[in-house]
Amino acid sequence: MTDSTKSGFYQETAGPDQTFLDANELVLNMGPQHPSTHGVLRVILRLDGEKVLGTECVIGYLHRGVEKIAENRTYTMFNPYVDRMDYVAAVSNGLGYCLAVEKLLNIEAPPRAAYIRVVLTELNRMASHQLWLGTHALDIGAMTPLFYTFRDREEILKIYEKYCGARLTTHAFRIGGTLYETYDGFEQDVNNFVKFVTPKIGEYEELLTTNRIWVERTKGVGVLSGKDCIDFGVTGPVLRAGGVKWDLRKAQPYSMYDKFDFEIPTGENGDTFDRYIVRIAEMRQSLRIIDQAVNSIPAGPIMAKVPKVMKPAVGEVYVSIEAPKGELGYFVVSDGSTQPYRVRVRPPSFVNLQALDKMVRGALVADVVAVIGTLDIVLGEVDR
Amino acid sequence: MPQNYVPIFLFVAVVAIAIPATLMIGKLVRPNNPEKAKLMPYECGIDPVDNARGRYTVRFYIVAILFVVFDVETIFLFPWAVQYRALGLFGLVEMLVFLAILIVGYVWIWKKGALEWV
Amino acid sequence: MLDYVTSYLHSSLTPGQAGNWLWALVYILVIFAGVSGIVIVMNWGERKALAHMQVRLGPMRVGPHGLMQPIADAIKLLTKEDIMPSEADKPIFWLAPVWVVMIAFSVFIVVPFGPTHAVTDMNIGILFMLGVSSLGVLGIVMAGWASNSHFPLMGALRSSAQMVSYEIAMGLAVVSAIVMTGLGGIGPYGIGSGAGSGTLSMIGIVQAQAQQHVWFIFKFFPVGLVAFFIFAVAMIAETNRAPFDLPEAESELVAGFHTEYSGLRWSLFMLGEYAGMVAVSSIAITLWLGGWLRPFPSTHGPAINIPFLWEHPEQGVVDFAFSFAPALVMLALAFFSFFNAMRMPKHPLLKIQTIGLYAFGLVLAGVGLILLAPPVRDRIQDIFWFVFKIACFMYLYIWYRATWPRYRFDQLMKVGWKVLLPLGLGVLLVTGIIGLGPEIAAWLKGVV
Amino acid sequence: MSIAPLLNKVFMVDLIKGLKVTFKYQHPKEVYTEQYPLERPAIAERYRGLPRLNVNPETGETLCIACNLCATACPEHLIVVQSERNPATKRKEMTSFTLDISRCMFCGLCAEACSTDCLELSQDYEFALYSRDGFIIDRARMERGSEPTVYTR
Repeated sequence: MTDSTKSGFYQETAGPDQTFLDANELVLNMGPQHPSTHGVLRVILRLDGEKVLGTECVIGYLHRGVEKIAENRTYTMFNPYVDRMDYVAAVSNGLGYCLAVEKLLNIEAPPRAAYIRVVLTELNRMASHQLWLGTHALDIGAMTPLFYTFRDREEILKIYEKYCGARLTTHAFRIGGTLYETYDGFEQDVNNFVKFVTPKIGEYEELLTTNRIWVERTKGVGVLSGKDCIDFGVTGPVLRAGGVKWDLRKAQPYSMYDKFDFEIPTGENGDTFDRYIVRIAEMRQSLRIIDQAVNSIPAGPIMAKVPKVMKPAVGEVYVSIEAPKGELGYFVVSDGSTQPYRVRVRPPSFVNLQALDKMVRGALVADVVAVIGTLDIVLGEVDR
Repeated sequence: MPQNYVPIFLFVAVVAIAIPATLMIGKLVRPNNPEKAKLMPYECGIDPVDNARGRYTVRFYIVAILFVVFDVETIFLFPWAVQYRALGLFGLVEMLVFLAILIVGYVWIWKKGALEWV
Repeated sequence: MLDYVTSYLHSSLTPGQAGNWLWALVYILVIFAGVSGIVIVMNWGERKALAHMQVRLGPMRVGPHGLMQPIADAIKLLTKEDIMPSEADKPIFWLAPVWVVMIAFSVFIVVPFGPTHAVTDMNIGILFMLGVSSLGVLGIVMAGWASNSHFPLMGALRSSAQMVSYEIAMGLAVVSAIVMTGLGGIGPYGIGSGAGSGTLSMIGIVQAQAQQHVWFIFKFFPVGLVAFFIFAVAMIAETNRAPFDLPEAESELVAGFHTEYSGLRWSLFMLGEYAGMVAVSSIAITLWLGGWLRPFPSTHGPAINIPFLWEHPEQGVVDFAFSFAPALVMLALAFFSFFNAMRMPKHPLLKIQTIGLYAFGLVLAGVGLILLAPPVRDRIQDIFWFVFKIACFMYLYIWYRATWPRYRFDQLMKVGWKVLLPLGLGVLLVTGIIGLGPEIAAWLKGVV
Repeated sequence: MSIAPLLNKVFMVDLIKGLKVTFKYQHPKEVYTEQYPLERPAIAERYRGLPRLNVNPETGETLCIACNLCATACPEHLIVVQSERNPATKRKEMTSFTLDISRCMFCGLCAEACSTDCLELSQDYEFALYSRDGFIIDRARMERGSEPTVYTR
């Protein structure tokens, strides 16, 4: 990594009218060991005093070759690995992968399994957004929301632990349905959680939404309009904050999402504050979906008929779902053997991170951390 | 009264003995294993790109100059504040004239954008 | 020699005024230890209060409820390896933390903990405090520059810009309080129009409040309150605390100007920061909150005289009631630790801790009982109220830190230059005009 | 600006609202963290912790039939089962079973593959060690199962 700093890299990033090493410019390394880059992201900042003239992201510090690992594992064996990409939304990752392989195998999860999947994925969306809110607020300097959101997220993790035995990297779903039947009191637990967390979201808002410091720090910061989002391929809450009503749960419903009644919250300006509002609203919508889903889980089997040894026909599929951070897509190619020929993941964080430079150019150093926070990246997913 | 000021020097003497003494005591008990990587300036785990003692943006110097102007203004206000009753209406008007001159300057720098940062 | 020592005990002057260097040295050492003690208590209190606001427990392992945590930290920092970056400017790197601590403590020379409980009382006391406390920024700039690293440099520059910006608003607020000190005398136009002059002496300022029977925060309501508000905001910014903690904004600049410092040197910065917080709080207390005066300083109530218990013919029942406050606070704390000791889980591992907490409660109760004794009770009043007010300020610092996000640098400068500075000028003008109200009215009558 | 937001701004209602929330949570009963070794967290029944080899509770014989399905199912190839054919019963019998838990991700695929409910993920979660050697566990350790840590002074 140190080589890139000496190989004329900075000259390339400098604009034509700015000569590098002009007296006022300061090159600052933010990361990989930095408290607010949300992992091992390295952002090289060119600064004029406090003003950002340009950024360059260096990624790959957490590269584990997940896509390559997939080529040496059977379809079933690869399932736990996808949890480790976006580890704060492991359940969503698992859902995407299972849906992709199910499409490849031409099977479909039974309705009961689909409902359980919806409940758990929406709980996961809550958990992911809560973690985002806590860390984002911490980036902006409010330390307390982090502890409140973690406390409330803990209830979700407890439900996961009771349901599938793990809290973070859950490995909750299997190809063709779910392995685990709901435990006794699952519905009760989820309903209690919904009741418990609804006022807590109001509390987060009391701490932040109207707070003048928070509003000043987020309004008009890191603006990314809907058109820019589409140009960059940015998805998820960032896109919706730009005013584009696009949610894969509505646009191409999967896993029985068309059965539920919910809204797609959108913003207007596409700034950090709008993204905050959109995600808060999404938490409330998630609670709505959970409420509908958990009280109408149909009876029936939880596992479709899946061959013991999976040998999908030669072919390829692309399946994408609306993960908490945006469109999470799996492109799986089968050569007819038990192992995938190629698995390519379209991680939302990786694509969203591209927009960083556009969002922070001309802003201040403090805005960089606010924007990194608001993009809600997980480096495990960016680097895979 | 001059003797009121003597304790300042007493105090400086106490601190000048106590703090370095603490540092010395620390030197006796703490380990010392310097190593190249340890002694490198912190740059988020990357080798530093260049020296940190370059020139820096000029805005900070503007703030410094403004500070000098306005802090001197405040200092001039102190004697007036102490003798405020004695000077009466005359002193107040004089002070208003003094402040008016400064406020004109303040409005000018505001309009000029010296207080903006981006 | 003995005469020299005892003669001071009967004097009603500060040691500096009396020219008694021995007692001045004693006071200096006591203040040195006392402020360090406040910093230690604050260290523990901040972690506990912050933790409880964040639904955590905070330190619990070292001693009962983590009471020994600051000591454990001190030992840890003392035995930690001290790293000085290879390209640092060594003398300046060494001097910076010493300088910060020295400045932070020097301010306490003139802080009046009571009418005679100050090392010295200068006739320019408040000017001395403002001047010396603003030297602290020099230490921070030295630290940032000497480290030869980007993050400390940025932190130091931010810090210097921030501190000098808020210095101005702070000064204007102080001037408006100084104006108020001169309004005590009785002149031709009634109360407040006498020819008395104001004072810059710290003790004089509190005496002016006693004489005018009002804390300056309530003088010309709400003018005094606004001036206090300006000072309170500026004081948080001056001490680099949340929401103005930009120089050490950990999410942006890692640790700001002390990124390269470790071990004992780093702890000196922390000591300086907390001592600085106590220092600016004591300025605010002296100027607006009546210094060592208790609440309702001019209400005495009907006079009473109880033999052996209360023999001040000139003071009344309210004074009598308030004189129990120090002892009651101590006993309340003692009760609190007994209560917590009883609530400790019954577990063999916690036996020592429970006993320790009972012992701590006993010590507090003992101090409380000593404070009940009449001679001690009378002498401790002024110091108690001063420290009590400081404690309230410290709690507010913690509370703000737990609640609010951090300002961005340009917004911080905006608040300083575009909000507080005009507000400070306005408050000063309003104070001046109201203070001369009768004269202005008379002059207007003459003109008309 | 209408009058209500202006008053809100001047009297800093937004900031005070936040202060109210943090003040409220100071009550000791709101404390959410646990004093770990004294209060142990409740572990769910399905918790996937340290793998364990079950034995027949009556005879004490292992349930493992050395079918090697777990070793095949493991995505990380951490399980090594060695077996011998018993000439008397003509059955395969497990002679050794090792598992490297330092690389185990507790996905539970081995337990799912086990056809005799022999291999199971237990609720034991305290197996931190000072060296990596101890992480390769053998049959005896796995049959002993959960060994909750006891803290003494």
